[in-house]
Amino acid sequence: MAAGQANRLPRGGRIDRSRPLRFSFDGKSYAGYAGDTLASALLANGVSLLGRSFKLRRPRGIVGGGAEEPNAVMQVGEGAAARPNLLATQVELEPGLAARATRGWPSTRFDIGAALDSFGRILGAGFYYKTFKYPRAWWKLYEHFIRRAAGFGKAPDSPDPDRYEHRNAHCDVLVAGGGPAGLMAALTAARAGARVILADDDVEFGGSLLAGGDAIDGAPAMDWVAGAVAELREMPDCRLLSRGTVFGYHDHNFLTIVQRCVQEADAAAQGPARRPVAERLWRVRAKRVVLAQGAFERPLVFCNNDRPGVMLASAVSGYIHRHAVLPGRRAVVFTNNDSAYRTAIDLAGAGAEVAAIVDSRPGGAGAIGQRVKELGIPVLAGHVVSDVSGRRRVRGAGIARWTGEPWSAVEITLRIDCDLLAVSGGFSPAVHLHSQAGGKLEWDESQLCFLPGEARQPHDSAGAGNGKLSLGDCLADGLRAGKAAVEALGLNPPEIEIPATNESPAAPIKALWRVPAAKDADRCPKQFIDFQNDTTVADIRLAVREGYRNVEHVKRYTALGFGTDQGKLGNINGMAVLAETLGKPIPEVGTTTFRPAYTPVRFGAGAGESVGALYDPVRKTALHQWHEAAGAPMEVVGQWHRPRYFPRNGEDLHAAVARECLAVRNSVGIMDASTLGKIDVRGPDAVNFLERVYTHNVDRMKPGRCAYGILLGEDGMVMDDGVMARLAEDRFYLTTTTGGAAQVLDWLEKWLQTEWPELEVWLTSLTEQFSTLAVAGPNSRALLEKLGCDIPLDRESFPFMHVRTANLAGMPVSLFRVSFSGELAFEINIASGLAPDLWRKLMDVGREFELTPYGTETMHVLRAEKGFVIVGQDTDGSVTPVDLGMNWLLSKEKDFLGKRSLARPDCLRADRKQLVGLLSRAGCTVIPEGAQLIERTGQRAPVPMCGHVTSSYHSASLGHPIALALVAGGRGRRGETLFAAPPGREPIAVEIVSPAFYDPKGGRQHV
Amino acid sequence: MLLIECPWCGPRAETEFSYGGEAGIPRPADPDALSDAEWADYLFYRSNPRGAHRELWNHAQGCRRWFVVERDTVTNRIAGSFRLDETVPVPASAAEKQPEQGD
Amino acid sequence: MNRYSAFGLLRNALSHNRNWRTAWRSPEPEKSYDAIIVGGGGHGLATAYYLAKEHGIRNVAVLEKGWIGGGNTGRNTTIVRSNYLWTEAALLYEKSMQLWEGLSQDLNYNVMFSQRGVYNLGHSLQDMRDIERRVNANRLNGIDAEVVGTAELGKAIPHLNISPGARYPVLGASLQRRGGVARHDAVAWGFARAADALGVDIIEQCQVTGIDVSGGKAVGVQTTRGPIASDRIGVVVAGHAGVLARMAGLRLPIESHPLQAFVSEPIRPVLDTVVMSGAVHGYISQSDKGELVIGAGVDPYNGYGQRGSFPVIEHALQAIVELFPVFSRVRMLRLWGGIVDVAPDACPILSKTPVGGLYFNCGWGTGGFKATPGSGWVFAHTMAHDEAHELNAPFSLERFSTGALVDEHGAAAVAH
Amino acid sequence: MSERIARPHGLEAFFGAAESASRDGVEIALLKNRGFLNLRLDPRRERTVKAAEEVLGQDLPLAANSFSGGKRRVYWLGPDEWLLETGAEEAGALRGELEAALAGHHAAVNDVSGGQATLRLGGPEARTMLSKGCTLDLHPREFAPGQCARTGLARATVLLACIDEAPTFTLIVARSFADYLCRWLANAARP
Ligand SMILES: Cc1cc2nc3c(=O)[nH]c(=O)nc-3n(C[C@H](O)[C@H](O)[C@H](O)COP(=O)(O)OP(=O)(O)OC[C@H]3O[C@@H](n4cnc5c(N)ncnc54)[C@H](O)[C@@H]3O)c2cc1C
Ligand SMILES: NC(=O)c1ccc[n+]([C@@H]2O[C@H](COP(=O)([O-])OP(=O)(O)OC[C@H]3O[C@@H](n4cnc5c(N)ncnc54)[C@H](O)[C@@H]3O)[C@@H](O)[C@H]2O)c1
Ligand SMILES: Cc1cc2nc3c(=O)[nH]c(=O)nc-3n(C[C@H](O)[C@H](O)[C@H](O)COP(=O)(O)O)c2cc1C
Ligand SMILES: [Zn+2]
Repeated sequence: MAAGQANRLPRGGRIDRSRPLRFSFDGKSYAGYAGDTLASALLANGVSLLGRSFKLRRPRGIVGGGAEEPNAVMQVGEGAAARPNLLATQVELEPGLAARATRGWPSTRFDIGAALDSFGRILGAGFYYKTFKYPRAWWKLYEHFIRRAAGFGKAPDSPDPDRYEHRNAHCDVLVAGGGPAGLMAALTAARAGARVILADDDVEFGGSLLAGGDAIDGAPAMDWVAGAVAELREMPDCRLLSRGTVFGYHDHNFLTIVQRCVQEADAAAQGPARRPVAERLWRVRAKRVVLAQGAFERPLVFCNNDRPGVMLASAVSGYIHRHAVLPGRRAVVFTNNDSAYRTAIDLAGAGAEVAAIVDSRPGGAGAIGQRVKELGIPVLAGHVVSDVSGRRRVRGAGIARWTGEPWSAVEITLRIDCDLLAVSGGFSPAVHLHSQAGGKLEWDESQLCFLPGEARQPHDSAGAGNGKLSLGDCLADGLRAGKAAVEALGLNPPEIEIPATNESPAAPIKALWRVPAAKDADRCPKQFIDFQNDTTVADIRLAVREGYRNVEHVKRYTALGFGTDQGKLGNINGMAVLAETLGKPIPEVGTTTFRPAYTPVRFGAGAGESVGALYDPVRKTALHQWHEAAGAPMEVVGQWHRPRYFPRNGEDLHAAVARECLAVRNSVGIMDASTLGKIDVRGPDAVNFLERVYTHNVDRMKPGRCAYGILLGEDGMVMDDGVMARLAEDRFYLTTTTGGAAQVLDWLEKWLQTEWPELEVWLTSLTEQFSTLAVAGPNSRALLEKLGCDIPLDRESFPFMHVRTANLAGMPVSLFRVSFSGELAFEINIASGLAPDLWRKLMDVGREFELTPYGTETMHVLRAEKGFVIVGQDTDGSVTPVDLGMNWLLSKEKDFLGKRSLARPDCLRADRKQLVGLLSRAGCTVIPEGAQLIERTGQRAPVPMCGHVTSSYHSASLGHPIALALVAGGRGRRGETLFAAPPGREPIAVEIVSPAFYDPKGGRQHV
Repeated sequence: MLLIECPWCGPRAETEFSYGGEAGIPRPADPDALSDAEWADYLFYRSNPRGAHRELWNHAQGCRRWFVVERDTVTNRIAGSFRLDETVPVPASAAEKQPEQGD
Repeated sequence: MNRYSAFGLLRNALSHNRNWRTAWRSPEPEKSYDAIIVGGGGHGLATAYYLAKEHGIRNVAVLEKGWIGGGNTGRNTTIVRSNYLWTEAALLYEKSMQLWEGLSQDLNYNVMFSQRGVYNLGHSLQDMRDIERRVNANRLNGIDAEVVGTAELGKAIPHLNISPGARYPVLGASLQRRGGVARHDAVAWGFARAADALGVDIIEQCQVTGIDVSGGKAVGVQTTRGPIASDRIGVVVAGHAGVLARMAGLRLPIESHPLQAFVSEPIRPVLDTVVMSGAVHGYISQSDKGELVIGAGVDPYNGYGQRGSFPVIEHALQAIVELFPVFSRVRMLRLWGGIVDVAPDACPILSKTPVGGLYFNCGWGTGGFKATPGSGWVFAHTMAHDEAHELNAPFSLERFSTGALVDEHGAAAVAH
Repeated sequence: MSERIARPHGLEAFFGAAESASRDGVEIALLKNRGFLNLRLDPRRERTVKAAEEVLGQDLPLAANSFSGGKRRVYWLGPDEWLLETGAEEAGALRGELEAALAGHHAAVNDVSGGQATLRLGGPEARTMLSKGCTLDLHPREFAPGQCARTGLARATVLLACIDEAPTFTLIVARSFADYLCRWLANAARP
């Protein structure tokens, strides 16, 4: 079966040859092995053309070996299981995996859009800002076509079958990156007894060691890795997360890690119910952090450097060692530093012909140069690869001698055929997390890279990510960072000997940011810096020419670093070319801002389990199950679900509400009002405190008395309302609106604690303790009497607006003679555990009175008939009690919160919007809620508006519709006609009336 | 996600707390004595510094106590948490921050 | 300034793009100017442009501490709409909308204003009442607005979750078809280029560190590039308004908060309109390049860091997955924050101050990108005439004393 | 396992899912017949503390985030707030006794039995499961038997107490959140 895998080496690699598997790419089937990535398997099969570039549609192949890959952006899977934009270099091969290239139409190979490449010069940086402006209306059309070219992969077409979860974790030391440096740091910390989390985004620990033939203590380096990992796994307080990417480093040493837990095929095999967690988001609070992310190799910037077959040297070594894949037969290696020499050795060792090492440094390499010579690999020092031939695949390298002068022109004097060009432009430490955490960067001129500088949070960097390029230095640096971390935690660092490595000293790197070409930088063939966004040297020069000189402007004008790799491959080259163009030193140009996510993170993983039914709690009353069984549709009120109406025999909302309303008006109804907020207020200063926050005179209330009360914000606007009952001299019971319950308690506590700590008052929330059953209607008293109440309920013994404790049907309750419907009514407060029982008993006994359960909608109609407001519906944040006609509630004798604001000029305006009632002139039209009110019809915009409808219902009791509205100066305009002007409808003539439509004198509730 | 030290419960995650705005704005003793502008200053005007900020937090999901935190509004570094009945030390420097890259 | 056109692109391509001139100069600051604008965001640059264009005041400097457009202008979700509830706000944003509609041509710079419609979803009966109220008000104010039912939403926005069983079921929406998005950077650059062409000096890397006041009047500023004199100073620094106010001995009813946004990786077009939901706190559109651009909520506490709290991002992701379950496997590419200047009524301040010749333009909070041209237009008027235009007269500082707030706060849960 | 119930209680239906999610490593059970009193007093007033302690027959825990065992559990909720857990039948009487003893003191006693739902959560995986929605450090050294905390669990506020080293936790939540919390627990209990 390996027959198809022409580039697969017969031996070696960390693949599992006993587990061959098949996958497909662009519809064609291929073979690979467990342990392959999609990229390595494709390379093994000789597939080199993997996509097209974003703007110019140039053919592209694999460049890198991991997160820096800009080209191999794949669509994996289909339908609900589709995964857009995966990097082939990061996709673990699994059986049946189906991948497609994301760019190129009709196919990757023959892309019609490729013609765009010829227009490259017109399509320079920012070209779209300069055109498509005329004719004005055409932008829509232009944009239509521009958008068709947008994006790489496709979003799935149906909801995600995967499960995600969040996990909170705490540790002493978090180590990001499990290469030699990270492993060493983790070992050090763990041996000191610290709680350690070690996360690495790869499948296996080892980092760069996975990809090389390194030795530690005379044995293969991976043996040392295996030992370290085994030891860490044994430690009780150490957590190892492979496939775990630290993607965010936030303030206060909070880090976020996304861990891929299961492969797609394995997850799907389990079926929906038992589907395992696909990805887990770790939310980690770490005391110290060691960043050991390693370094990214940089490509070199020469003409046509984007041709498939031009690859990072370290990636080539990785494919050879880790995956046993030889990406080319005849290679040229092009470098400005020593590291790529190892790739040449690796290539030769794997049986490839290394036609030449082209080294831009006149002096060539250090000690490793000798080994290369021994292998017979020719080295062209002081030379550069200036251009390549080949379109869909490199066919040869054009080589020129170079004097070292940055922008000079060169002449190609030598062409070497090759199908692989391995390049190295040096290494950039992955300072991403360090920078996200607010750490500074320092330019190192000798190593030509930014190093992590001063940190803002308790973190440290180690290894290649800290500019240590040799294995020995990485191990030592990991040890140092691990020790520093545990010392900072007050632990004793263990003694660990640095394992021995056998490396020879390297010759220094030499700057080569842009490889000179035969023509100047504006006229030579394209030299790519950001492969994904087709940003070239010429684009950067154009941006500078046009005044976009700041690195952030250049980024935004040329899209440098905007792609899915976020500049991991090209940014430093881009900044250096910018610096050279501006004639400034690189550190003065600086970098763009590093941001999360380090690599892209699925929305689903970020969302975790709080989606669907768990998106937000649904709060349920003790009677919820009864309501559900009765078939009541629910209304969402804040987090609560409340029954909206109780339909019978297929009634619709209107029929049910009319029936419920009449039942209350004519006999008796019952409503679950348990969601009201309830607060117990106690203490010698209770009156004093309530006087300060409520507007009315609290001290005049005798024990046993209830009063309607409102709370104002300090801005004088109505914040909440409810009934207040005085239970004793020093004890009150407050109710609040459903939505305001938590807010009011917090507000009261805030004033008590911050402003008036001297007041002796205790507040206790009883919202959950008591359920509230509102029994309303002329037969409500009879009903309770029938049920069995141990206190007299007649008008004289228990008058309106009073409270009593009692025993009802043998259960202890508080009875409030308050009414939100205008009828004789009792609000029964009972411990929630007993509420279902009492409700059932009431329903039983109530049969005689046709006791009718009613929902929020009926409650709204009944209260609107009385002209009672609902805070939040008839008010918004701009309504004062005066606007509502509640002056009678505002004490003149005392100060209260918000009082001063009512005296501001705007609050004294006569033409403020005031609460009124409305009747439609035609009689039968229900005016839409939200409708704006105008004085005259037929005006042209902008039409002055004088108010709006806040509540509107058909009143079954009155036999006609009613509405509440806020109208400018409304109270003085009774009898006037206005027009409601709902969108798309004929204006409705309405008359301003008193908001008290029903029983305005209140006789019915006083009986 | 900040780690905020509740003076009673110790360090807890930001999500357990609610924010109460600038600390140390006492309610005027006699609001009626204030001009509209003075009242507006109390109601709406805030010092909103770039740098050290004294602010109120409530341990809403914990002990429900209000307390004062001194936090740097640029770095989010917290200099200390204080109970309301503690005398809060004078800040070392309430001076405005100098510009900082990447804030 | 060379005019931009398709022909120009072609001609320049032939000369290897070597003859393009700078979009704006980078002059050294003069000793004094007729007017100084502090802050090179969209609003500041627009102010300078309209000062020069509409009022003939061309000896103007825009002083920017970093790079122009690097503040909130360069980091917002670019939603443009004018369907505000209160007439005062609606007319101001509608002025802006009208300027947007000709802006690319006026500036000779394609700001890619794309009127792909903005939906505001309603999830509760009260949401729907508020939507009716707002749409009705908009139409009376001459602003296009519609109420859209759930079924129609299902057709117009293919992947939107309109299941009645959703935790926050979609009951309907308002739609402003003229609303949409624009290319944020282009707005800053387009205004800068056009202002520069009229003589305005745009001076980057020039931080204002002090405001000189003499005899109750502003006379100039101190900067990191030396003092600059002017008796007409407009401060347009968004989240830093409080810092600048203090330099002149003033306080403002403004608090600065981090506000975050993020983009997904670019995906094939799936969403061709703007969807906002106040109740679940998410808003989303797809850019011409293919990223989903998503806005999160504001951090509750004051902050001057251009980054925010991660739980806020988690919440936004949950909201987006609720609204669009098919986006669960799309990946978040980059997230960032801006510093927004929030006023108590969530409405801007475009006002004279107690200091003569010193004007403040701030308080746009989470929603001022859409106002960029209109804000510049009225603020230029205010600075030129030392008097508010009737469109911005309601947005003075006095309203906080009189109580005449324009309370969009109560009406719109999110105001982007 | 769970105690027998005296009265229908309105919560059972919610718990089915959570209880049946118990598996190897996690055990979830509804605790019935629990009674709760909320107590507020100023601990700086020694006489008041004494008066309360005499009725309770045990100390009021004054250390933050701890509870005292004994006849009944007394949880510290805040510097001047405690939750007393008793048998359901006892709560009323205890409240009466406390109110009588605290008459004349500045204190508040409220019966909140009806407002709580109580769960027991146990097993070696219990910590892991809680960590999915709780930001506290639940490491056995940091959150040991005898400790309790009011904190967030997913989107609910709960009182979490560590009872023993098994570990066993008690989880007390406002009753209206019980349905949500049980659904959340059922989900979190999945491996
Ligand atoms: C994440 C996010 C999403 C948003 N989404 C939307 C949206 O969808 N729709 C919408 O309409 N609005 C949105 N907004 C709001 C919108 O971005 C802003 O209201 C608007 O861009 C403000 O523009 P500006 O020019 O006033 O401020 P900025 O663009 O912030 O400009 C102010 C400038 O002042 C400079 N400055 C500060 N101090 C000094 C000093 N001392 N000296 C010199 N210069 C100084 C700054 O560097 C900055 O460049 C969003 C904001 C954010 C952060
Ligand atoms: N020859 C050279 O010039 C050269 C250059 C660079 C590196 N190296 C070699 O590479 C090795 C460097 O060791 P090291 O330990 O510093 O780095 P490493 O590259 O070996 O390991 C870093 C690990 O961190 C992981 N990682 C990066 N970002 C991460 C994140 N955000 N979350 C989770 N994991 C993340 C990577 O996948 C990798 O596995 C040494 O052996 C060194 O000699 C050599
Ligand atoms: C509307 C919009 C779209 C963006 N699209 C992308 C994008 O496709 N890729 C990207 O890397 N960043 C994108 N960004 C984010 C910017 O890279 C950057 O993070 C943001 O402007 C804030 O600046 P800062 O991160 O440099 O502080 C976008 C920003 C905005 C406002
Ligand atoms: Zn606390």
